[in-house]
Amino acid sequence: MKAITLCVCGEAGQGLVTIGQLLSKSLVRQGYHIVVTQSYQSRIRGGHNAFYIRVSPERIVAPPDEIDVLITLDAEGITLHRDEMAPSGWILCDVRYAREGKRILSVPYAEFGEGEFLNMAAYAVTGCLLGLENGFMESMIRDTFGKKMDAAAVEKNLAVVGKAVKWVAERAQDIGFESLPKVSVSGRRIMVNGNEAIALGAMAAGVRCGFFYPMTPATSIMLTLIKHAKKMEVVVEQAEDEIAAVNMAIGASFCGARSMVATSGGGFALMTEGISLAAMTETPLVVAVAQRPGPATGLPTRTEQGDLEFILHGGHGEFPRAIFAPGSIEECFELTARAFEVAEASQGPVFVLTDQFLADSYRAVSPFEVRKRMEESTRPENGNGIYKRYALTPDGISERRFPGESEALVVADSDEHTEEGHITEELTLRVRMVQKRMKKLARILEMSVPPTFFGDDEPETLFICWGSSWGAVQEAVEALRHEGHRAAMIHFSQVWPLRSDDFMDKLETAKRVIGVEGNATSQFARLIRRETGFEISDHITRYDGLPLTPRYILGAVARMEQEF
Amino acid sequence: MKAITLCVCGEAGQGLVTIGQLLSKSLVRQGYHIVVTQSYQSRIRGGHNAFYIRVSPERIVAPPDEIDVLITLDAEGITLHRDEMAPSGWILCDVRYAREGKRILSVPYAEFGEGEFLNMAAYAVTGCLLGLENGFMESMIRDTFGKKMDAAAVEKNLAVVGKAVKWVAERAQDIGFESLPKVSVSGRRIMVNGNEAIALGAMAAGVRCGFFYPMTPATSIMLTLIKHAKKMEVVVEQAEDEIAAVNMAIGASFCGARSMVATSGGGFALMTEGISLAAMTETPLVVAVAQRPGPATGLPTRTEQGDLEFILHGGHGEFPRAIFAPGSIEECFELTARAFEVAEASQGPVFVLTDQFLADSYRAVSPFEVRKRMEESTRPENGNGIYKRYALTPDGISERRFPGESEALVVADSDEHTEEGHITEELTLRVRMVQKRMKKLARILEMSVPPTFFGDDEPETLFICWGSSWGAVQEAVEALRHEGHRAAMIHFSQVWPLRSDDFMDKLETAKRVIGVEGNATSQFARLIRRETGFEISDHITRYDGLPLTPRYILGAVARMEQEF
Amino acid sequence: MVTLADYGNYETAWCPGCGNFPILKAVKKALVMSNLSPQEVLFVSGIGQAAKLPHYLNANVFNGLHGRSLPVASGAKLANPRLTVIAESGDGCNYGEGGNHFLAALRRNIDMTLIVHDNRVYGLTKGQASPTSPEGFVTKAQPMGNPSAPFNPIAVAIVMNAGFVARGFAGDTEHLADLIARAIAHRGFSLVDILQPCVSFNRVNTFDWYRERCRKVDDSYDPTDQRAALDLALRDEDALPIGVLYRNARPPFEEKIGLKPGDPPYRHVCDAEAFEAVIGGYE
Amino acid sequence: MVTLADYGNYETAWCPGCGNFPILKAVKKALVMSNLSPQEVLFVSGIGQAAKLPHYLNANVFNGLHGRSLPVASGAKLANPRLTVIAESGDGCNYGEGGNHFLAALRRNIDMTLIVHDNRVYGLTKGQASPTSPEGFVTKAQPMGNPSAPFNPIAVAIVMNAGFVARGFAGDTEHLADLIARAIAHRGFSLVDILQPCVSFNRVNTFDWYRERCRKVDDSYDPTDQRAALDLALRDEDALPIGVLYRNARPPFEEKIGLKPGDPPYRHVCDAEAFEAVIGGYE
Ligand SMILES: Cc1ncc(C[n+]2csc(CCOP(=O)(O)OP(=O)(O)O)c2C)c(N)n1
Ligand SMILES: Cc1ncc(C[n+]2csc(CCOP(=O)(O)OP(=O)(O)O)c2C)c(N)n1
Ligand code: SF4
Ligand code: SF4
Ligand SMILES: [Mg+2]
Ligand SMILES: [Mg+2]
Repeated sequence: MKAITLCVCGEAGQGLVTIGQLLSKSLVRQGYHIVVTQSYQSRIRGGHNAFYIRVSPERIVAPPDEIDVLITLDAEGITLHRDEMAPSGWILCDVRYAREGKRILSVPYAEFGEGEFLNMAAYAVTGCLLGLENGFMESMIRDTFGKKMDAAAVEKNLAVVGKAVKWVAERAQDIGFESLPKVSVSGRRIMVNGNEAIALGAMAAGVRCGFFYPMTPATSIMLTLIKHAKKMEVVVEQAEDEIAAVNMAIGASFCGARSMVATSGGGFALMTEGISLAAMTETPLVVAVAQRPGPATGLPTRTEQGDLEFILHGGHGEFPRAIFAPGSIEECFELTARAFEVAEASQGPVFVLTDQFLADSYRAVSPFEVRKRMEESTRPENGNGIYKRYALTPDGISERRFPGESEALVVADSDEHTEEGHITEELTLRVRMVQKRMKKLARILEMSVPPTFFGDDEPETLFICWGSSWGAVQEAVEALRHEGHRAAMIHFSQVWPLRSDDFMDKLETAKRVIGVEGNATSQFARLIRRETGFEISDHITRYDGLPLTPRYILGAVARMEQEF
Repeated sequence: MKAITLCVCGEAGQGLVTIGQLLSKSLVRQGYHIVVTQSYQSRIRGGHNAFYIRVSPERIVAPPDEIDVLITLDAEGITLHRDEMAPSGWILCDVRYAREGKRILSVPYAEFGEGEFLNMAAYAVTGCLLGLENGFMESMIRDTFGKKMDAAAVEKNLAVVGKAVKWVAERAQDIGFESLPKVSVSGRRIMVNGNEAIALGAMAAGVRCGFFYPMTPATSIMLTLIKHAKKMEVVVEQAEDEIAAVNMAIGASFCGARSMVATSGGGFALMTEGISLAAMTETPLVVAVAQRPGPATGLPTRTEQGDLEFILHGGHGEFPRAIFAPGSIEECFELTARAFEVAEASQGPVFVLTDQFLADSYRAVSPFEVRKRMEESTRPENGNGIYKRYALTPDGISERRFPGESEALVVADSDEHTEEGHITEELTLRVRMVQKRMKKLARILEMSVPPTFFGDDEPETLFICWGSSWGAVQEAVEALRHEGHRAAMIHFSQVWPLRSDDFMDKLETAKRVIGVEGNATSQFARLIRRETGFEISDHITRYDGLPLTPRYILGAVARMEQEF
Repeated sequence: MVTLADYGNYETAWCPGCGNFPILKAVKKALVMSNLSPQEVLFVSGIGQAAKLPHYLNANVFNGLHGRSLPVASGAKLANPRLTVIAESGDGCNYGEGGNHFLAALRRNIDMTLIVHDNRVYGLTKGQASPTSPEGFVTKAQPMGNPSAPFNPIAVAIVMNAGFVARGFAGDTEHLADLIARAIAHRGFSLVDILQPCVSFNRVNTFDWYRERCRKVDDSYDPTDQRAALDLALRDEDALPIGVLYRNARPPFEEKIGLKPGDPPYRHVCDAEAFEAVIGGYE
Repeated sequence: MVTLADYGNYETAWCPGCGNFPILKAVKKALVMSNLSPQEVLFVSGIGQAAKLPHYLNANVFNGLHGRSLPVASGAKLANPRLTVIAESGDGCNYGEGGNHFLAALRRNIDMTLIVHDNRVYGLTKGQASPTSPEGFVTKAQPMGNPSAPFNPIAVAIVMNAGFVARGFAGDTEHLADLIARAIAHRGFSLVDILQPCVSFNRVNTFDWYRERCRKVDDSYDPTDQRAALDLALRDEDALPIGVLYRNARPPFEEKIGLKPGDPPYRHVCDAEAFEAVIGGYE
């Protein structure tokens, strides 16, 4: 069976996310694979939002292209999503605004319960059609709401579900909806989105302090930390602005606490001076940036990969940095944990760069495991004399100590400084300090993650992509190969620094290289050329606020072909 | 006669800049050419500062390499500048701390006046040795201090000068100092430094509002505007921070006032969100950035070219911009005026990128002339319907109107917006608006300044440089050619956007291309490769806080030669 | 004669029942009372639910960055002092992200009006504590309750000797419109902090909660008495005085820098003669 | 026993006669009075003349960005509550560039001390008006006089119910040292604003000018009375009360968020069992 996509839509405030998550979790517990995307407007109520669940018995990685089952909670849904409907797609809607037509199921939601139970009724109807059993759905509801609601409210919900299920069951034959094939459940799995995976990665790596100023789509990274703050003994504080957030994190990290901030482009703009400070004072710092379309406020709840160059160069002066760009939920976890390790090893700023699509996209993955703390830095102590925070060493990395921990006084300085950390205007020392800081790039390179390859060994078409587009490109490559094309991809989940040895042979041997990026100016392709001289001349770009999908990519490839 | 360099040095607070400027102005009025560099510490009194004046009867453009006459007001000067002394250099110092030695002139300054007159006495002694006449020096003093001091104070100064001149005149023969050859004065000239030239360029272009938060080395751009604010009817306000400064300038520009901000790297970091706002709202904005060595506070009073990539990418999201990087005082004026024109024509942010060296470097140049206001934009009005601030036009440029000026209501938005300026989440419109903004790059390119060439037509060695290193590289090329080398240079006074047609043939035909940059990572060379694929493999970099000089460049070339 | 119709009527993106609706009504009404046509008015806003307001009426509008409405408004006013400039945004925008500009605006006293929709929460980002949230206020981001003390904008404005300080309540449109009109009329910086219920994220400070507590200052109250004003501003929240709490006659910034209102800087071109004179000084 | 010698003696980059010298002396003295060894203390400063102070004594030091000493200090204290954290910087740093952090620090009430060298001018950048410069103050950047009203940090801190508010004078080292020691001892956020002459750029507020005006509050003064404190803070400048002007017993932030002082976060490693439990919640 090919994957199908459910789309739950309606006004903001109707509880779409609640039923979207419930449905997703239900499918996951039944052993299915999912990829969720969320599309919402920058408002709290009204408007029109959508929660897409692509579901399949087999592993899937790309976001959905079209809708197979539209579950709309408002009248507009039918019109607004018309263009996305698969030819054989179903529409589930309230009988009060149902249109006539094949594959439209008009549900008398009002019969099942009052308005506030609409979303629960929709869950039950959908679940029932997909083949979820009543008892299972009941247990899902108890599980999910048992702690949040009082018992009476839970019972009310269950009653609604019962009625809805009964309604569907009575006419299942007539409806003729094909339910999902059963799959066997094997192994533990968790359902998390990109932001949750980042927060979990941070916790696994021993994060101790988080500072943030709310900003979509990054906020839920910090909300996830906050949710577990007590258990995991993490201090999370909402700062008065992003400038404060980054400086607080630097202060905490200076004192030895693994620290992070999370924001989006506009908030990052306010942090750039702090990034430079982390570099100069050689303070580890993890910065998660979830991109959204700019410039300025742009489209605050949509997705884009438009800030790569800004993250790469944000902060005045010259210093090394690392930028991870996870392609999957698993990588959100893995690379965030690694970001902490690289930040600590290189004593400076490290970035985890995602976007709204990945931030809000759920998948079911193997449970994450706690991270072994890397061996303590084995820097030799600098004798028994005065502690030199910035001791000049062959690899540029100096022993780190924390204030109050030992007899050593720890002195860090934003000005150019002596080895002891005191302000200096000695210009030959300046040169050595610049070199010291730049040398640390070697350490970052040692710990860097090479790009991954997928597809034909001798491709005619090689896609080059980075970050969240991984899943879409991978399924596009699969589709092309299925049609007999020799297609492959290289995906970068670390976009800086680059080691050309890791990928140049692939670029040079491919017949045609196509850059795929969620931005207008092909920033990563420019970076590749800057670093290797290799010019990628074909580009697939997307900047309408939506994620790249297999069909978008295949369509662009087809148009390119015609142009030849 | 080859150029000679005078260096006036001493503690901060001893009035070095006063006599440096007086001496410079005196030399300029006598028809000499000068290049001044200032070296100072980040403190108000004490420490050790220096004011260098390179002087020549012929036109010179490079900063000094060595000192021919050291005029030290403190004892340390002799030791601190020992390494910079030309083999035949002179030292003028107070008899109280004089060392024995040839070409050391011990002056009994105390005999001429009290301590506070030390700098005036040093001026007189130096002037007299160089061949300035007593009467001329007196008129210089009256001219300079007549308005600032009361008459008695001026007379006291003149008395000191008289005594000093007498002292020198009496032993001129014995001293044996070779005075400057007389030159004939031809045409009007003004003496200005880079920051003054920028402010004058802004005034010539009709700047109406300036906003700033003090930051070395940019502050004096704004102080110059303030000095002439009344006469030129400019409103200059010191903001509470750089974020306020950039947003105030955007507000003023939105209302039709040509507006600018001036800052350095750390302050620019705080402005990046505002840059993005100017781009999104399509508001003209001129941003002057005088670079200093980073990261973070770095060396606040020294020079570097380390922020090119940050200025190029500062601000989230994607949008066009222009970056001018003047090579000379003349260009500081010319390109600042042009920056206003480009900002207005392209309705977005435009940068003038200099550094501490150029900011503080005086030269004598032809008087600047007021700028003819470019023809008013000839955009057609969009009918007699509602005014569309962001009307979609073929070239992406929409008619600009100002609030309160006409019946039209002007609506600008930081969110993605409709043609009318109202917030929208219509994603197809988003795509058109991105394209609209990006199209304006063509207009910027039309108005862009090509790089300039100098030297051998078929060079074996071609230097590629940008911004303030122009003079140093030019004199280095002259020196190499003088020795018979086929040397040439390309200098970029606009570093973005680049038009490869303007320079690729030169790069490709030169036997060897050497990048010359005042930073550690050869940022401009990377940009060239990104844009053209051309790899510059030899680099001369400087990042000790001092400006590039001909000798520094020639030394590096010689070392490169040895390596072959 | 300007009428309400001149200011139009638009669909909004606010939640049904939100306190922003009556504020919008009051703002329009105040403009009509002030007999200002849409062309004479410039609204500058930041980002947030409140900051969307200027999109919902006819006027000149600059909808800028979160927290930065005051600097944009200040720059605009200096460029064209003939405009009536109104900065309008939320409590997060003005007292959180933009706190430093709030302090500077109080010090400068530029002749403009700041209207703050003070719902004591970050609305648009889904309900985190704002600077004015009560201590202990529980949100998803502050599950153990807001640990910080609330910012008291009124008290700070009074102690900093702001030109005009008023507090209104979204539940009393007439009174609020009158306050806003008076704020606009005041020569200098005027603050109107509006107690605004947020039906989606603030379950503490509801319409009813405010209705029980709001007390109009009466005619006998002397708003020029700073100590008396402070007493009102520092009251416990069992009574919330609304009205014009403080005002004085500090000369506005424009006057102090000698800006001529008849002659906005944006009209000028570079005066060639003056420029020649300036250049002469460098000879 | 800690002695003055433990804090060392270093060359400075300040102007001869500057008010910073006696402040440095007072700070060292206060540390000795508090019996704190250099290892127990962390100084966090910004950029400016005042901000150089921590380089001139023995202690842990983080010398950060202009305007950002308070956030760095806050983060440091939350990471290691056992440290005595002192933020020290100028008036420009704290009330200009860092104004928003000042407001937030007053609201949070983290147990740390802020020492402001208030010379009413931007020293290091050569004498522009600062937020505390008097109205009309003439500088190169304000040749027609500073058009803005001065910021009154004391009054704002008191009105915002800061934990501990003191004003000292650089000309009275003994008194100042005592204030600083009391500020350090206070549990919660403490502000010590110091009237500091700048001999290079402030020719108005000189040592003599202050000497004529400074008035120590006497023992009968009750610093827990907010209104009385405001009266002192809002006085005309013909008399400048110095001393502890206000204090209260607001619980510090650390207490409200349940931070255990014995157990600084930086010591922890990820607890595998707790993590497993968290992961379980996503199944
Ligand atoms: C620099 C920056 N940081 C954060 C945000 C995200 N953001 C948008 S609105 C908002 C809070 C709005 O709160 P408030 O100003 O009180 O307005 P309300 O929605 O409550 O009316 C935040 C944090 C942003 N747009 N820009
Ligand atoms: C972001 C940023 N903006 C501006 C500066 C320049 N700057 C350095 S110190 C200073 C003012 C210092 O004034 P204050 O804090 O009062 O300290 P003082 O020198 O008077 O002791 C300024 C504006 C900077 N370093 N960083
Ligand atoms: S979230 Fe609150 S403030 Fe925003 S529109 Fe809804 S009710 Fe109003
Ligand atoms: S400039 Fe002023 S504050 Fe700075 S050291 Fe000199 S006298 Fe002191
Ligand atoms: Mg709010
Ligand atoms: Mg100061």
